[in-house]
Amino acid sequence: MSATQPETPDTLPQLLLAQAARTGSRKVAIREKEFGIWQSYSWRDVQDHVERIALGLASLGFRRGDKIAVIGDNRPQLYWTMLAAQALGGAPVPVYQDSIAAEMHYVIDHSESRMVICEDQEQVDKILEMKDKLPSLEVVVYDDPKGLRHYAYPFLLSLVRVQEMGTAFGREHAGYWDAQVRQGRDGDLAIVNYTSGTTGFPKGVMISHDALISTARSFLAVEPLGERDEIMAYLPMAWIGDSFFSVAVAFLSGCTVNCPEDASTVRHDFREIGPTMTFAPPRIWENILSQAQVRIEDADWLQRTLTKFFLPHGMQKARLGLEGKPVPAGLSLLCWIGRWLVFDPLRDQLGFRRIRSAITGGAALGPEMMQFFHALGVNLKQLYGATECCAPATLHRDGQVKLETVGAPLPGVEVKLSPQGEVLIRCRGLFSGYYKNPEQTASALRDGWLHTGDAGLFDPDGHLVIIDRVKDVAKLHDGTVFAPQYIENKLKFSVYVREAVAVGHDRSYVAGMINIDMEVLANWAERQGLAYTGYTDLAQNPATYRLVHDEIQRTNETLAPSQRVKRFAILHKELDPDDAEITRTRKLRRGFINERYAPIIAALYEPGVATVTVRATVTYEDGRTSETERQVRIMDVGGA
Amino acid sequence: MIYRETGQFKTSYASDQAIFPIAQDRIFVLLAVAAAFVVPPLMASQYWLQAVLIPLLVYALAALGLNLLTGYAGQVSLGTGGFMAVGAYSAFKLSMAFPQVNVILVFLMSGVVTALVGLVFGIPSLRIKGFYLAVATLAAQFFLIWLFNKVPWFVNYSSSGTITAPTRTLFGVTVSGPQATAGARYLVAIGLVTIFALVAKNLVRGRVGRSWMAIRDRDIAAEIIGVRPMRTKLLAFAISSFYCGVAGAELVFLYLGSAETLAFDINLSFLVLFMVIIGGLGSVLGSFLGAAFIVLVPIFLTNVPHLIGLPLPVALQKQIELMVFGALIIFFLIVEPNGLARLWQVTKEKLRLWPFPH
Amino acid sequence: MMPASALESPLLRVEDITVRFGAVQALTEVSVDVHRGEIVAIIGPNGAGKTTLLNVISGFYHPRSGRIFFQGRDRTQLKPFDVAALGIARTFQNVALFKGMSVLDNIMTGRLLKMRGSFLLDAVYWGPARRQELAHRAAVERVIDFLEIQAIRKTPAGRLPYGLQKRVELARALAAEPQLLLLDEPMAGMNVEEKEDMSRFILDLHDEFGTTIVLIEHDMSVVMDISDRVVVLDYGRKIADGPPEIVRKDQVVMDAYLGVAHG
Amino acid sequence: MVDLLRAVFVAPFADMAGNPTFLVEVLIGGIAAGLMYSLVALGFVLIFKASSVFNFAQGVMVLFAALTLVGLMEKGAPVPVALVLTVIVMIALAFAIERVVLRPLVNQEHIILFMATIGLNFFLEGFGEMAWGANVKKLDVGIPDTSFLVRGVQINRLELTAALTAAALVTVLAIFFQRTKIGRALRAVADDHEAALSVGIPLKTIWVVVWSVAGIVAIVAGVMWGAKSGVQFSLSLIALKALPVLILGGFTSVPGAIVGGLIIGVGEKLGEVYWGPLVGGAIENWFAYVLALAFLLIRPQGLFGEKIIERV
Repeated sequence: MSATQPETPDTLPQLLLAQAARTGSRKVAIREKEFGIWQSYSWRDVQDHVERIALGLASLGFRRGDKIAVIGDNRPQLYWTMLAAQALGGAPVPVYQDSIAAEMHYVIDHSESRMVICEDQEQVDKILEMKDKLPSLEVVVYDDPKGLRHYAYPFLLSLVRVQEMGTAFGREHAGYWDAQVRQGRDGDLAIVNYTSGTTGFPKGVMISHDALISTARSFLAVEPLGERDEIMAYLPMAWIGDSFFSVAVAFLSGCTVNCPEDASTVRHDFREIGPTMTFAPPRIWENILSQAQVRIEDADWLQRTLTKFFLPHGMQKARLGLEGKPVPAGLSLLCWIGRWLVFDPLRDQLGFRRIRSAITGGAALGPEMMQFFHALGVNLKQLYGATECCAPATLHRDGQVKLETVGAPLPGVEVKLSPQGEVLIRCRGLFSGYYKNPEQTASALRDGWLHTGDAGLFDPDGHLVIIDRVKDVAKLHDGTVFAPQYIENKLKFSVYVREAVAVGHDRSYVAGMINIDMEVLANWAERQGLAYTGYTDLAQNPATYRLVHDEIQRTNETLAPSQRVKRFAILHKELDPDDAEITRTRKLRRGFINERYAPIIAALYEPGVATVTVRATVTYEDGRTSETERQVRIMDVGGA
Repeated sequence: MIYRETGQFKTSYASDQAIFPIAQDRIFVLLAVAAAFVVPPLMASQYWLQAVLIPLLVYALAALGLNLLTGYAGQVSLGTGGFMAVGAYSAFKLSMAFPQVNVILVFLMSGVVTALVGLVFGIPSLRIKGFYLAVATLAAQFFLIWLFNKVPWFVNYSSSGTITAPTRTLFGVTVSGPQATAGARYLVAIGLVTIFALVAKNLVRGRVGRSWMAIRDRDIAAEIIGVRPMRTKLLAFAISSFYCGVAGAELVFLYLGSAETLAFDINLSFLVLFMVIIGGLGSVLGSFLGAAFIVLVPIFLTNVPHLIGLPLPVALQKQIELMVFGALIIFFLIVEPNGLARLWQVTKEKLRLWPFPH
Repeated sequence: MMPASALESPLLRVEDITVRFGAVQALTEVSVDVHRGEIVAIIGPNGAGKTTLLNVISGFYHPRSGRIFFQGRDRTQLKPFDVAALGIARTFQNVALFKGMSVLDNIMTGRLLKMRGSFLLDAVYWGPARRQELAHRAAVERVIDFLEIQAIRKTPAGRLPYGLQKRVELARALAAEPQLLLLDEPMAGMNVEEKEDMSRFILDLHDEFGTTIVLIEHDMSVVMDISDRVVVLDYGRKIADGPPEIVRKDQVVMDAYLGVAHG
Repeated sequence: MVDLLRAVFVAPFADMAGNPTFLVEVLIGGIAAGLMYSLVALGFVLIFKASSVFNFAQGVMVLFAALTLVGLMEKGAPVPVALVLTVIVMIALAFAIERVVLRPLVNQEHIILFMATIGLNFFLEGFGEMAWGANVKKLDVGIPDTSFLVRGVQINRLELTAALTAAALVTVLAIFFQRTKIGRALRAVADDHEAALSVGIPLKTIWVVVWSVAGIVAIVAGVMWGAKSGVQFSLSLIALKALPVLILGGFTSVPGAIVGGLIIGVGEKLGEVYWGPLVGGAIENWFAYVLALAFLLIRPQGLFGEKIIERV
């Protein structure tokens, strides 16, 4: 196979061979920052590594249909192992490496993974702890050998060792590699992504090669990428967004994938590479914005005044542009100067100088956020989709970016609304069902249409508008409909608010529960000379309440009267995925929250009540827990 | 503001350790050097070339030499004037003895002679440090000046006791002696100083520079790590003296035309030491900035009174010039003890981070 | 782990070393053997002569009497930089970093002994000089990665907090790929967490590179955890030498520490 | 070759033995010059001990003091009044220097402070000449520049008084250093600024005191030196003469400055008279340095400095 050109590449490994055959070692396929510089691997190198790993896994008994769990940060070695498993007709099962032990165990056990590849000692230790409770697990492979020198376990071996076994196996079974790759068909299972659904245990979404490649092809039709393009691989590998962009889109377009040195240096490495296209969930855009605002706050007089003067004008111009309204000459001249003094340097500092298209997806992004990045000249576009359709279903086209919408469907994707207003999707990129879960598959996939569970509508230009989760679309007791997520995103634009929960279903008005952004608040408190002992103490401080009150008041002005937040409370603890109050991609688990914070919600709807006592369980590092009582203040919002 | 560093990633250690890793710096420096080679010879007036630019380059070369010794190797020396004298006189003798030898070769050979002399006067640095060494190098300064005054052989028994630059050509163009045009002399000076700056930069960022800086920062720890103090210090003295020797030769051949020992007295040593301190210890750029400052300030001081219309008697003007010069030095040491190079470094850092503070 | 070759000739043999500064008798007839692959801790109250012994081994002080053998050859009167050339590297009690240089340059200075080449080639930074510089940079990057100091690679050494300065100094010593590593109170002034990191690094480097380590340490729990053998000094004399568990219960050592009146 | 050796090592001693009275005269000249050097060196030592500042402007302070004195006398002030006024001027100068130069540069490296004093050197030179004119002035302090014979040896009255005043001043300072409260505080500051501050010694006042005393020493040196060779610019070059004394005697020891000064003074004179002709004379510029350097190579810490023990 590697000698002859495959007819039309059906599977990702075949696509890899096609790229390697076409460009050989001229083009860089993937880079990784290590030992101070960016180590580069050409397509030929990648194919060579994948071949040796695949043959190594085969020598360890990896057969067609087997699964291999993948745990760790984005590293070339882990991507190659995924490709190797796919080449042998198996499927990788990427796992969130920062998920709690119980969740990790469920995913590996449920997917009956026979092997697992861990990035380093930290992940190996987790697996060893649960090894006896994983009957189907036979082999554990690790990449970074640091600290593992004395681990004498028969089933544990290094990736380098696997590659050595692969070379030996290859010599004995000439042609095995080519035969295995050629056997791949487009319908074969390519990857099993476990979604951290908002209800119950995660579901294993089975995705075929054809689904991934066809969706990638349809995406590239709208967003052309070539060999000179650079993208960053820093999203969790267990998220469909990563496999779609860093593998499918990269292999099809031949663009170069860059892996950061370490989770802590992502922002620095992002700026060093200066990618031309990037995809990220709202949480990352919110982080970038709040970091930038904190640094602007710290700047000396000149820089701060200039930035604070030009930014609002820039955002104003962006908003008019996004809403298709004409931009007055004075404003555009002002912004032209702003571009030289503030916007271009700011764009360069944040690493977006070479960006052609920046895409946000996975959850809704606040309109002010879009305005901020467009003001800087970053072509930020909204994407809507789901793991079950290989990520993108609808996407803003260049020049047709609108604040409230998620864009038009991609070519080859049909989107329609059910009578109840639920968004249904049909395309070649649909998943092949939930692994070992026919009931859920049946409920999600009815007569060829994917039921997304999101409520939406179409606007005059044919753009899809997502209102909220179907079951979360709430009505006040007087029937007026309000979308909690829409209000929450607006609240989250304030740099002081990290998370917000809008409640009001069957109530007389909308009320809010706020999580403050500890880092930004601490910085603010320091400048105000406020003393505080910890998160809860700062959260319940009257000055913090007045600050958040003003922020909510400002947001209320942009909301219709019925949607305005009338009373709010600042939560005494952060909503945390470990407490199952929020998913890994920070989507709220409303049912769980309403139940756990019922006392606060109740107090929100008793006018005149100023504080409420709440029982909170605190778990210490060594697992001991203790019950403590906390006072949470409630405050009315003026003029709401 | 000007810097756009997104997308400038390094895929090899060579590019990471280049002299100018950031593209904007490379472009800026290349343009500056090209302009320095092209613009002055064509456009600058005779006065500007002869009285400002050529001395600036000659002093910059000496400052570069002293910076290697004092800035990087940490050995204070007040003997620069003496070493420049050795360079000038040996260049004179060599060019007289071998008239047909290329003038650049004469400069380099006079540099080698000075390096040997520097080596000898560097020996005390093995046993004594700091001010004691500075005062010891004063011995070199006074001894050398006395030697050139007293022994007529050095001036080829000329009655006036001065040495004059003979007429020499380079690639057919007269570059020294009375007929040499200021433009030609400028080009030779700029050519030499650019090459020497590059050599200095290469030395400093490599093995040699690190052992110098190790001796400068903690000589005991350096010795225990494997740096041989004698070899390192003497190498510093030799290379520094080589630079000062060539600068001395250039002073006579390219700038003054003729000179006697008075031109190389203790004041020259102080002048070059000022340039290194004001420019910035331990920085190649600092040597150039320091030389520019010390050459331009007096010229500025002399011209300002005329510009603002109150002519001053010459004596009073000289005194005021001295006072302002002394006051400026104190002012500078207070504002930025690490010199102009640090001021530029701080501004560059601000530009690279604009509009963020950190 | 005990070195397999306890009987084989010791890597370092210190024989009856006496050191005197004027009237002060810093060390009197101290003899210590260190075998290849061993971690030996030197403990003792302040002023017992621990740092002096280390200074003698590294050639910084020359003993009044007694001899030192390294790999069987007598090297008592060697100069410090010759001792370093033999493959002995060390860190200092109160951090001796080169403040004017960046962390990377500091560690590269550790490799000076391994760098050859003519100074002329250095001047033009071409050919072998350039290749050598880049090869050594790659080796230094391994040490930086090993000690996890990638983030501070380009910061001037003078600006680092105390704990990091200690780690950079260890990196500089490691960069010389020594056979014998002398650590002078590597954990002095560190908090618990930093101590744990440093102990892990010392054990890791001992596993990874098999370097023989002699360290001076006050923290008994650390000494007990990581050393194969303990040498106790008191008033310049060696009063105990053996595995940690035995030395710990030795009455003479307890007296020295608890301050029994001396004759 | 042999006669060269004889000329260098044998002949000069033969001359000395041949004419003892001339030798004594040369010796006295040497001692007088030596005392002058030690006086200037003392100015350096005082300031270096108290503020670890190598004050290169000490030379020009001598010139400035002499100029001020002569200037005042030309304006008709009698000698004692002029003297007192000059002392006041020097103390004022000390205040100014401490306030403008030293305070902002506190705990900078020595090289930076050294450069600041060179800046001060330029400034005072310009200011001095501007204030009092640049031409050579005759300084007559009422001591005739004649000499008298004592058993055949010619002694110059002016040099004698200079020597005696210098000796007196030096002893006064030595006592001042050892016995008085300020002296002890001064020695503490010299050892360690922070330690001295921590025990409450007012660093700034100490520095002003020190610079004022150095100013007074400069006046004495200026008077003595000016009376002999006139008040003109070369006066500030004697600072360069004092440097070898500092190498020899060590920067921080008062006795070192005195003994060092004498050795250099005598050594220089003998060298000039007996060895000078061999190499064409005028060797006094560098001979003192070479003498001090040779001495230093044998004993790097100078005459009285204690052996420097390097601690790691």
